[in-house]
Amino acid sequence: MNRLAVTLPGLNLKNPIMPASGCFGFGEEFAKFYDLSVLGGIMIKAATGEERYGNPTPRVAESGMGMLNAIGLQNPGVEGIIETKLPFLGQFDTEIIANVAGSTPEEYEAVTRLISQNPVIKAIELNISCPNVKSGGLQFGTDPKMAAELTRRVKAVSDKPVYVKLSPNVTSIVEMAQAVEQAGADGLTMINTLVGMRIDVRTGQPILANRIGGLSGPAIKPVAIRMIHDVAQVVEIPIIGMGGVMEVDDVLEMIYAGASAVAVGTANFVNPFICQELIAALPKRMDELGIEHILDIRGNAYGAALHRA
Amino acid sequence: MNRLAVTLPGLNLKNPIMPASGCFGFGEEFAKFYDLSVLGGIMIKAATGEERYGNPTPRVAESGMGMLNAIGLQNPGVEGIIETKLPFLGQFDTEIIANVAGSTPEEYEAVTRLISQNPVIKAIELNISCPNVKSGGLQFGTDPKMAAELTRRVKAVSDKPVYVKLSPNVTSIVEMAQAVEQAGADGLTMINTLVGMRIDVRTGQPILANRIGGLSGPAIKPVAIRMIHDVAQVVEIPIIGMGGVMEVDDVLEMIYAGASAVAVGTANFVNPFICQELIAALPKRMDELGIEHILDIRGNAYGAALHRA
Amino acid sequence: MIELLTVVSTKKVAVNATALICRMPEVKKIEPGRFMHLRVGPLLRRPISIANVEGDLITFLFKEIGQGTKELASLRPGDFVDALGPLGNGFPVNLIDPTSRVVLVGGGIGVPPLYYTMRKLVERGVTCEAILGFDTADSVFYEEEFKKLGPTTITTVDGTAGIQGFVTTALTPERFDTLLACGPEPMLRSLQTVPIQDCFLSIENRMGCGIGACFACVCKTPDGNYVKTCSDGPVFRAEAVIL
Amino acid sequence: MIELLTVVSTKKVAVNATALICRMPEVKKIEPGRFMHLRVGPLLRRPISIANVEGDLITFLFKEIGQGTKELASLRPGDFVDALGPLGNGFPVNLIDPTSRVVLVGGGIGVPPLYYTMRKLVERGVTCEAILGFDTADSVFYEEEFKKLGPTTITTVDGTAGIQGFVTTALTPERFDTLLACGPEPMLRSLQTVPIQDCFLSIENRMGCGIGACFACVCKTPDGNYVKTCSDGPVFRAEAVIL
Ligand SMILES: Cc1cc2nc3c(=O)[nH]c(=O)nc-3n(C[C@H](O)[C@H](O)[C@H](O)COP(=O)(O)OP(=O)(O)OC[C@H]3O[C@@H](n4cnc5c(N)ncnc54)[C@H](O)[C@@H]3O)c2cc1C
Ligand SMILES: Cc1cc2nc3c(=O)[nH]c(=O)nc-3n(C[C@H](O)[C@H](O)[C@H](O)COP(=O)(O)OP(=O)(O)OC[C@H]3O[C@@H](n4cnc5c(N)ncnc54)[C@H](O)[C@@H]3O)c2cc1C
Ligand SMILES: Cc1cc2nc3c(=O)[nH]c(=O)nc-3n(C[C@H](O)[C@H](O)[C@H](O)COP(=O)(O)O)c2cc1C
Ligand SMILES: Cc1cc2nc3c(=O)[nH]c(=O)nc-3n(C[C@H](O)[C@H](O)[C@H](O)COP(=O)(O)O)c2cc1C
Ligand code: FES
Ligand code: FES
Repeated sequence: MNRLAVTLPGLNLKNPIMPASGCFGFGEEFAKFYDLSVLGGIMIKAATGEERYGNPTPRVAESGMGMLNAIGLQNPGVEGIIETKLPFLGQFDTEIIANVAGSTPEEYEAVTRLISQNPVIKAIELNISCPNVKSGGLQFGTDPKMAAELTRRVKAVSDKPVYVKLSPNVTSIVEMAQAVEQAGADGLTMINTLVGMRIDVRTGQPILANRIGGLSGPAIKPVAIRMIHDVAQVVEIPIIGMGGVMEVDDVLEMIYAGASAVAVGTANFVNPFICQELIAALPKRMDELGIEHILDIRGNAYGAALHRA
Repeated sequence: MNRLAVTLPGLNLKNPIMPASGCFGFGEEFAKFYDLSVLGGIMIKAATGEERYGNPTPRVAESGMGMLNAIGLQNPGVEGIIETKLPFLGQFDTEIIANVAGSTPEEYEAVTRLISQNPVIKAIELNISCPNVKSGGLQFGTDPKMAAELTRRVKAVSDKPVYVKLSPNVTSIVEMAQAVEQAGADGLTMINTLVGMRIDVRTGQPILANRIGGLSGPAIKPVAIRMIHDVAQVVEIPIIGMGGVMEVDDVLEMIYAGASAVAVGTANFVNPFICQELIAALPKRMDELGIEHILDIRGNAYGAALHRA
Repeated sequence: MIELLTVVSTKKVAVNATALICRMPEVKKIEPGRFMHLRVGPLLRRPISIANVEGDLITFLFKEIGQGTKELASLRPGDFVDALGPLGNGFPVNLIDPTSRVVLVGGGIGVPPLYYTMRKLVERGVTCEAILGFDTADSVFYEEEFKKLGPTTITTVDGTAGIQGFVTTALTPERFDTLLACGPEPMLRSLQTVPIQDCFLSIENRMGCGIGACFACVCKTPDGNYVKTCSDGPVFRAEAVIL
Repeated sequence: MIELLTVVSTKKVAVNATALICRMPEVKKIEPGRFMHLRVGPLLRRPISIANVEGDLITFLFKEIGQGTKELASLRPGDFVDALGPLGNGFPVNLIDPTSRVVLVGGGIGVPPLYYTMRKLVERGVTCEAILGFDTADSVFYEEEFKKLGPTTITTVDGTAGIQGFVTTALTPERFDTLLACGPEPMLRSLQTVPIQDCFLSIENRMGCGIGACFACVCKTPDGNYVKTCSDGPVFRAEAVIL
């Protein structure tokens, strides 16, 4: 038995670690650092219907253990991705998850239809939580009715299981999670970034050209843990957790909170080897803590083990 | 002209710096470090109707530049505060703001009625955003209707201007702000803490006995700046900004974003002298940046200066 | 109250335990059992007991737990440490009758403050014994230092050094009239029931501010009230706190 | 690609400018104009140009701006620096015809990569001149070092050292056929219009990853496309980027 293996809808993960969308491009840069086949999976950069340049620069700012970004979904468009990026990713023995974004439900549908048919893609991650684009993105992610409706529509056209990526910028994350679960989501990924802003005191103006951006990194980890913990208890579908993971203990924290797998975002920018290092470090840390299989601890923070027993 | 002086409803602040509620007790400990009369004001620890012990320990945890707390409104009760704490605070030449909490609207009313009559108190801060108590607190702070109703009731019984303290744990902070403004709030204070959790990987259980806690400190500053920036543009009442202020540039960032004064929370625990140091550092930094009066820059991040001109 | 200490040396004294010696800006009289609140990389300060003071040199002994203590352990001579303190109320060394028979009981990272306390008691002419409990032989530290001050018994949970068992296994309360202790909560709780005239316990609660302002470190008292570990303690009479 | 560099020395070379010399774990051939992505206290790395390489010693020259560069400046000999790199594509030193007349134009914190570049050009036998622009006399650094390599003109905005004005005030493009520059965006933008055969600019955009993965550092190109400063640059032909 592989003590790190995790099976989720559409995904046979050899371990629970995968880079988070937008933080790993389409893998090309990181393939220079290590063999991507070690990864449980890869969540690729968001795909939209057409090619997008994204927001003007500056696109990143920083603040106490957090990164603010306003990339704005720059990507070569779904067709560009299928043609120029997926063949490369197809070489690796790992599960590729396509992140789908759009400005309208029709765009989400069109992108999903196209990309979910590609054999390289094993699951769809429905990005209804990007705070960095004018239309689409966050508005679908903060209204449970709109989120559910979009989930239903995307599910209807998808060849592959659909994971919905939740935004933390809501009053009730539980309500959002339940809405998309009822609408047919196969899984959840959470959390996307918190909306934030930094101002340059030399100019008095926001540092980001887009003014606001998404806050990621260790700063948001406690928010992520809390949300995963609250949602895991009330949904039946699995959660891929993310938000501030930098160390092996952060991975365990997310799984204790109720996640079944863990994505790593910002940390890839700090240390390009991070995913590989986390995968290597997990078994040793599990030994120290007396953990047999990684999922033995899933949800134990709220007593999930009791239910299993 | 005092270039740091700020006049707000009920408050003649000699400078825009004051310790945030719950992070300065009732001033006694800090009075051993410096003369509290240097402060613009002091937001004292929450008062409830009866004495409260608060939550079991551990009550604090930590995470990337953030502090999680679940003190749970420990306080001697409104009468205890009036008898044993306000006389001490009355000695200092600074503006005392009472933070009012409760489990029911009636408790909020009763506390406000009593404490707002005390001459030492210059304004009320209505705490509808404490994430660390079972009832009251956060539920009033996440529903605009409940928040407005509570504001109206408290306003009706208050002898002093009422500032409403907003929670960041909402989908639309602007909607909350507008609701309480329409209900008669004299000002806003924002932000309270973000709900968060940490798990101890050695036990698999939450570190805080209360499980969840409120995240404060530099980690949340970008969230605070964004919310102040968004709210300041749509309300007429002043904002006292807070959330992660550690340095003099953080103070300026909040004022550029639209705050009229700034409260300092967690930083007092790291450096008990911080408020005094910030007050001393402001004029020099203003000189460097060519700022005449501190309020000259208020809201300039969204072009408030243009409106003033 | 906030000073920059200058690191003089760091030295591993056991697996995971480090002795950090710093120079204070000036010679200072510090009562044993108090602590310094040290700022390293993390946001909040870390409370560390004062394990010894000689002239302007101050010693800390600590176990590497998380980021804070790891960073403390990696300091190098000449580095600065931002220290708030000394804080809290220590052991009542000066109130202890020189003729009394004192036993100091330490468990793991509770051992450090007892060294300075024993030294000060011995300086006053009080005869003391120490019982120091550790997990295993690898984690034992300062055994020689304590032995220079008086009879010292080591206990280890796995029996790899000294007596196998807990400190309570080695404790013969009838031979003493004063017990001073610091260590993990379960140890302190069991010491509360030891029949002895005077028992003082130093509690190590999670702290925020360290100065009495945040109410992170409260501890309930038998009279239905509470105390703050940082500013009312960390040393309390055994019967004054509910653990 | 990630190494721990050992600090050999830090030295203030001007108001707010520091020279940091580190030892690399091994001797490495590094092309001029590339950068290292250094991790100090803050979350993200900081891109700093390679100002010189001699054997296993690498020099960085930087201005203290915020937390990252302040922490770099406070490093002490023996400290370690976590460095990712060398990254990016530098100046095409090896493609420059030895008979060409090269001018290196640097502004403020854009000066550092030009020193190593000029050294390498001079080693190849290319005659070079440098024009270095600063705010004021206090902020001038490395004037002597550059002068050893070739004729060097200093400009300052306030005229307290060298020629008063911007680097462009001192530039006589007709005397050169290749211009290599690094500095603030307005300076680079004005150099784009200088009539000269070959003009290469090193752009200093805000970066996230430094390796081409995050799209933080993109720069538009005249063909309606874009380049990534970190992995396609930081050095580009002047006509290849829209600034
Ligand atoms: C009065 C007092 C004196 C102490 N003296 C010593 C000493 O002399 N030697 C020694 O090795 N340790 C001592 N401790 C414990 C020491 O403070 C913790 O081990 C240390 O704070 C852990 O920090 P960290 O960053 O390494 O661990 P982390 O687990 O990363 O710390 C996270 C947070 O938890 C707190 N924390 C974690 N463990 C403890 C603990 N056991 N007690 C209190 N807070 C904790 C930290 O202060 C921090 O706020 C003392 C504690 C107190 C309250
Ligand atoms: C390829 C490249 C080479 C560079 N070489 C040098 C050099 O040799 N010497 C030198 O002094 N500076 C150089 N810089 C600029 C240097 O990276 C910044 O001054 C530094 O990152 C500021 O960090 P900080 O923490 O001190 O400031 P902060 O303002 O606190 O930094 C906050 C964030 O903004 C970014 N940032 C701030 N200013 C700049 C800037 N001017 N350029 C890019 N990012 C910035 C930081 O990297 C960080 O992510 C270079 C930049 C690039 C892109
Ligand atoms: C630069 C950057 C780009 C991102 N782009 C996307 C994206 O395209 N689609 C998406 O769903 N999430 C995107 N995210 C969010 C991350 O996938 C992740 O949810 C978030 O950063 C929290 O994880 P972290 O703290 O580990 O970074 C992006 C994050 C960053 C920092
Ligand atoms: C230990 C602690 C106790 C707090 N208690 C209160 C409180 O009683 N009432 C209240 O309105 N806010 C309370 N807060 C919130 C702060 O006033 C402030 O809004 C928040 O901490 C953000 O500011 P900071 O990042 O500067 O700490 C508390 C915060 C902390 C850390
Ligand atoms: S640690 Fe803040 S009151 Fe004791
Ligand atoms: S800095 Fe990330 S792509 Fe250039």
